[in-house]
Amino acid sequence: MIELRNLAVHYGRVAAVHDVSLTFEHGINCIIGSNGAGKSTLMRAISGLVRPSSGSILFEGEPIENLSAKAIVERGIAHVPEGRHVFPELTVDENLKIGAYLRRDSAAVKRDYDKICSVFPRLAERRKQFANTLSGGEQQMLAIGRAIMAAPKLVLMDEPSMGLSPVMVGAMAEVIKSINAEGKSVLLVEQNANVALSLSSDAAVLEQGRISLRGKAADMKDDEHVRVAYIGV
Amino acid sequence: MTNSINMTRRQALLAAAAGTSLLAMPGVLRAETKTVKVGALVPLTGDLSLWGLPAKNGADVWASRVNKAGGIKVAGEQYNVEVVSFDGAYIAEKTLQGARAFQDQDVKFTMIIGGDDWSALQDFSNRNKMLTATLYVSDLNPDSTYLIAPVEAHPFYFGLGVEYLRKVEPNIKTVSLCAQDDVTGRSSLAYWRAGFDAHGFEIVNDQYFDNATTDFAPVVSAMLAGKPEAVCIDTTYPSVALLLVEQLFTQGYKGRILHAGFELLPDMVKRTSKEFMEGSIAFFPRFDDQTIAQAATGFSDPSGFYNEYNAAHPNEWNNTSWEFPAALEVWKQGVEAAGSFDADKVLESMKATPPKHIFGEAKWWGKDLFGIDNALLGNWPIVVVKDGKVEIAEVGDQAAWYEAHKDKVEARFREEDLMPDQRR
Amino acid sequence: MQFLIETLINSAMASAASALVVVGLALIFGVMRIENFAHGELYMVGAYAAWYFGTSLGGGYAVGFVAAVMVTAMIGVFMEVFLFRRLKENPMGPLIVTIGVLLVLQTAAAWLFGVNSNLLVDSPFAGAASIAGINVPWHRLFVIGAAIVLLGGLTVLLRTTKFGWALRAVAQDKDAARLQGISIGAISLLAMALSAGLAGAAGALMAPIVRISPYMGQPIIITAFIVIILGGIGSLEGAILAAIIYSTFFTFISAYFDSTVASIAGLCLMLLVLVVKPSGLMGKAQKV
Amino acid sequence: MTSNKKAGFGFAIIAIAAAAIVPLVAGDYYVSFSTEIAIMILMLSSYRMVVLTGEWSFAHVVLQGVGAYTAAIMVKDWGAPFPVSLVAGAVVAAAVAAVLSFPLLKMRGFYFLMGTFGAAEAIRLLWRKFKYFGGTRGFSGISAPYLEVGPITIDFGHPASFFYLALAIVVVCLLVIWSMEQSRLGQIWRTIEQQDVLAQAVGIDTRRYRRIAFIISAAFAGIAGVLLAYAFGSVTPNRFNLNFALYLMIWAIVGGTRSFYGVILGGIILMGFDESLRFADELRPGIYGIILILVMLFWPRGIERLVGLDKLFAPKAALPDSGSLAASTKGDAR
Amino acid sequence: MSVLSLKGVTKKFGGLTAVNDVNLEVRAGTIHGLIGPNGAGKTTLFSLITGFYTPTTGTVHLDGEEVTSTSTSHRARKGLVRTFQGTVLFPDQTVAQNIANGMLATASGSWRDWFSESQAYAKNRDHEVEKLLQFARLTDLRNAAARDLSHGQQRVLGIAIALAAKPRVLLLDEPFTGMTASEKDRLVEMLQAIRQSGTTVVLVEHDMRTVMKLCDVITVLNFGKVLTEGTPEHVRRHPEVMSAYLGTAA
Repeated sequence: MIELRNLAVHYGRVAAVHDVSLTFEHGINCIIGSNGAGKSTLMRAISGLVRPSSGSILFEGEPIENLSAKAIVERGIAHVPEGRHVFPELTVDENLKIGAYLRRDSAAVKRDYDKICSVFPRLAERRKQFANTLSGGEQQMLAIGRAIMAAPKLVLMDEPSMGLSPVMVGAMAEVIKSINAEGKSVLLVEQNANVALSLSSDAAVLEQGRISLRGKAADMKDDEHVRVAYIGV
Repeated sequence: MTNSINMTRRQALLAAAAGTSLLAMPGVLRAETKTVKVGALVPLTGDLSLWGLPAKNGADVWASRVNKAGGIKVAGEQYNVEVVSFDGAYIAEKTLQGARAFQDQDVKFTMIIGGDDWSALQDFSNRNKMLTATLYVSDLNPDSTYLIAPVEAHPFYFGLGVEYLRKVEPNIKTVSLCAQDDVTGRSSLAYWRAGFDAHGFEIVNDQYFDNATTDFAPVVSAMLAGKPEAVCIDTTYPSVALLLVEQLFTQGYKGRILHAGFELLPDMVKRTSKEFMEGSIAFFPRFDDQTIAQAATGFSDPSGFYNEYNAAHPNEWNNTSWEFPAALEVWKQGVEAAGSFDADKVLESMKATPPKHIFGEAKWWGKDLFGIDNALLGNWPIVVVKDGKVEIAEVGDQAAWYEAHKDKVEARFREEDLMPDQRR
Repeated sequence: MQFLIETLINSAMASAASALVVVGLALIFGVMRIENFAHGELYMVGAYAAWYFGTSLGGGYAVGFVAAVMVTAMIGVFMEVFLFRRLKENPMGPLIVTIGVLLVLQTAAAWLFGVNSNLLVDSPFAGAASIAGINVPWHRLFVIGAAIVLLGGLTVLLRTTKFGWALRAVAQDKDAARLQGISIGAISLLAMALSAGLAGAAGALMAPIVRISPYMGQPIIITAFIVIILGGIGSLEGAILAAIIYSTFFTFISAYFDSTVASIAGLCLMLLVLVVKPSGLMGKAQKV
Repeated sequence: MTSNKKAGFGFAIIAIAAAAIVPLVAGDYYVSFSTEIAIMILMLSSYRMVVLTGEWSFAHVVLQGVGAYTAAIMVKDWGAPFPVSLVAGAVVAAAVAAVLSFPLLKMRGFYFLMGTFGAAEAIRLLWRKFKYFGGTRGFSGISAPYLEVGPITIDFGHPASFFYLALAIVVVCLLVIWSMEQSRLGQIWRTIEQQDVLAQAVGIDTRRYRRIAFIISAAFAGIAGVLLAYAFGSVTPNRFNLNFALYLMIWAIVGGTRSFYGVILGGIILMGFDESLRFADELRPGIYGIILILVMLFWPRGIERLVGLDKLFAPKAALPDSGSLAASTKGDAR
Repeated sequence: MSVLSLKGVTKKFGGLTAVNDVNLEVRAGTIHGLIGPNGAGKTTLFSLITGFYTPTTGTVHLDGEEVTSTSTSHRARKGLVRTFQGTVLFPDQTVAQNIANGMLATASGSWRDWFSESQAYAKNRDHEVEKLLQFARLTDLRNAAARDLSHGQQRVLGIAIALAAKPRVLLLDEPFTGMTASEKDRLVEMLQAIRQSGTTVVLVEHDMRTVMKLCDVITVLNFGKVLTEGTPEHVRRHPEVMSAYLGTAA
């Protein structure tokens, strides 16, 4: 589904990601790693917000590393950025509808909109409120809902559990599963390893911009090495 | 002759190319033979180019007419007149630099709009004997030795206007006034007030508005709040006067309007009505008026001048268009009589025999109010709107009016700190 | 009493006109973070275009109005495509360039139409409404109405259309907007056209009641920046609110005192608001 | 002293010498223009002090006006000699700046810019309003100083004499400004401009040092104002309006504020351009506007980069780009 | 003896409570770790300590003196100096100048320094800069522009700048982020040396391994509250810490 080949990204002269090669198939997959490991940069490179300094990104077999962010959205990749980045002074309704910015099939958009409202009843209740009046968890739901509105084939999720209470994290996990159940793939980037690994089929560990470990999520979850390498306890 | 450009262009290009200026030696620049230069030191850019450009253009047209007729004759020699110009932008240092540029070019007679311009020039003018003409008589002061006000003694004709108003409207009592908040506005409003004092009017509203004002409805509302029977809109810019008149009309005012010029009278009539404008009073005759030649006896062929100006600069005529030429007429008389271009000699000769003013005989005056007799005060016409056009109603004697009411003028001038001893 | 009502109506019209100008300025600041000093000149061009196409070529006021919007929108597009887009390197660049554009437009207007301007645009609504002894020119009421319609239209545009959402989204969070597939360049272009067009519309609306001159934009832009600061930069609602507050304040003080006092008081009002709330009435708080 | 610094001093001396021969080879017109340039250079260099703390101000020109008005009042009401006016102009301008700094320095970025405009314009309108300041007409007839020491008499009313006087004062001021920039104070300003959160974190009271910059620069602007008043004999309120503040900003940006000489170069080149465009008469502002646009399109970081000497006067390291206005307003609007 | 103490500190942003009734005592001469999952309020707490924010309620004391609403720069001059996440440096200046900038405010001087640098100040400064360059192992890079350093070097330079201000309490905001293993080891040594010299260190950090190795005391935050506090051993064994940090399995 998505393949990274020798990908490197630099900010100025500082490399944030070095020579990363990865392949993920359909389904839920994850990249875990501590803060500053380069996870977000990797996501930004995939969705076209930053241009890789070298290497290539293939989505469904086609190179997308030189496409604009708009073209990448058109190909079917939606990105839920770290820290949600909902539009604070757009209403919930507008935030959701702008997710479908490039779509022209209004009937299908309407269907997706109703669907999201049923999945996230809290959002439906607050449809007319500005997004900045929502709680952190609600904003996260909104950001995910907005991404779904683009009718993507692949959803990139950057730290969806950040700042959420355990209950909300659980709810989030359910949402991710349901997204996958509709045939969309999800690439999770998480610091919260337990959640990510329990949801995913494949996983990779990113450390200092490099892949340090790669394998089945189920194996990694119980791997003492992951625990020590990543969490330090 | 539109040679205003050449000198400065040459200077500028050379200066830009060389970086230093070897060319400031006047000899290089001095015109070949028998050309005398006069200068228009006026704002050519910015808001006030509104006055400066027509003035400069007027001087150009005058020069070309005079040169066609053989130029001017000084001490037995014929001279062509060349007009040079400099954009003083109404800024002190630029204006002063313009004066220096004129000096480098050996300009014999400088014309300015006056007001803010002059203050920067006075010291320079005295040091270098720069004979200068202003349109603002209020620029005169005891030390302005080389400054003359040879044409318009603004605001001295306003007294005549009020006198005329009293004559034709013996029963009205109240009047409202407004003017823009600058030297022109303040000095002329002071004179208007003196006039209304002298002829028994009560001023019910009296205000200054900022130069940047674009909407005059509040100004007019305030003026009409006192239910005036006459309204005076002073020496406001032509387009401002138009907007004021329009507002007066829409806000239901009925009565006479007094203004210095009514430059845009046709448009005023279009925006209001002939009836509304009927009887309004101003002080600048039309140059296409058949009677102009009788009134403007000190100006050769005013209609011909007007036509030539309009051919060269269509739609750019305003009152400054003939005022610089009128100043040049006075200067021409002066240099021809003196037989010299030397400032001292010209002044001396002019003082000894006052030249003819555009509206006829005149005398040097100004000592009382400005401490120096450098204003050429003569008759001035009062014009009245009749059937959508101005016509000269009568010609009055500005000096006589002043003499009769000088205490009131002084009181009102003092109120605005305009007396010579009050200058900062 | 009558004077008070007249002044209120005058305030309403001044508010309407300045709101139209200021909204465009706030819009472009929000989307592109550019302080467009040439915005007042776009207003001026609007007035000239209304005269040229409406009066000089005889198209009538409606034609002049449409032409004013189109001409200014085209200048806006030109500024975005040929100037702002090429000036990413120095953040002060766009500001200097807008001053350059300001000078060019002023000079062009003076050169093409002369400085001794006596250009008259006739309002299609001549005369005045007379109610209870108060005369209110129809055109002034038209300006108020047109401003309400235009600002209402703008609000509808911004609230209910995809373009409006996208525009606000770009103003609020550029990266997140890109992630929705919004092209920042296209939105900037349209925003610039819209902003300039609004200024042009304001110019055309005011053309019959102000004096048209190459320099008529200067007092406007100063007022506009004061209003923007009062409202909090980037906030459209703040801009409209501040336009109403400031214009009413200014009109009343000029009516009851004089306009120089009004200018001073207006500036002091701005300073006062900045001291009490350094980010303007509706701007977001910021850390110094 | 590094070789760069030596070269810098060399250039400075050559420049001063070149300026000093202007009256010997040129007419009064050019001498007077040179005086204007010298005064403007002082304005620009002092303006750059504020810019060094990361802010752009519209008040600088009006603070110059404060100096000019002070000089006018000193001369007219007190008959003060030139040196007294000079000091008074600097002190009063600094005092006004100190008062203004309390409300103004709470603001940053575009708010600061407009705050300075508001305060400055209010002061200017007060000059117009009050008769004590000469109203709309201002002051005129401020006579140039006259020096009489024994047999030597110098009349500074001659453009050349006054030019030398102004040049000397400006050169001394520039030396002071330059050494301030090199000093610990200058280094503090630079840290504020580059990274003001880090500056605060290591104990620099950024508001205090921005205030110091604002006040000191105002003192120099006051001196420039006094020179202006004497040089042209008159002071009018319109001379200190927004247009001049804008031009000051334009010259600084087009020249480049990274280096000491950048703003000076910008001022000289653009003023020279403006003057040499006189042949274009009323088209002059438009051509000037086109030049501004072209300069920004092709040398967006200022003329100093074009000349390529930008490290010469820059103390120890190059400064980042001027541009904190737009950068800081980004934060503001959020 | 607490050199830094927070009493009942709460910070609300609108409706959101980012930090909720936190009490914290930092003993002099220790390295005190502040950990917690993302979004736990660490950065907000850090900003409250350094004066970038003022608490909604509660007080902050430095050496017994209340500094709750004083400015960052005031606290820095009192000896509380922070570093930043990411690379907040003077990017265009050289490494040596960056360090010298750190002492601009705190080194003694007089108004004469406004016009020229005194010899004494310059000499003392150069000496101090030299010492810090050596300490941070940046001597060879002294003339490089800060922007050209590697990420790890930039982090170390940030600490050197803070040290130049002669702190008594040094607050480090995620100093190990993005460092290689060897860089981390070197920084651990540096911090230990700093503690040796008597400077108290407070650090917010994600890297649990390093925190466990380095800190004397660790405070764990979750949802804006103190979850627990104690030695690394205590924290490591605390069950709630594990679940908070690793997240609950879905």
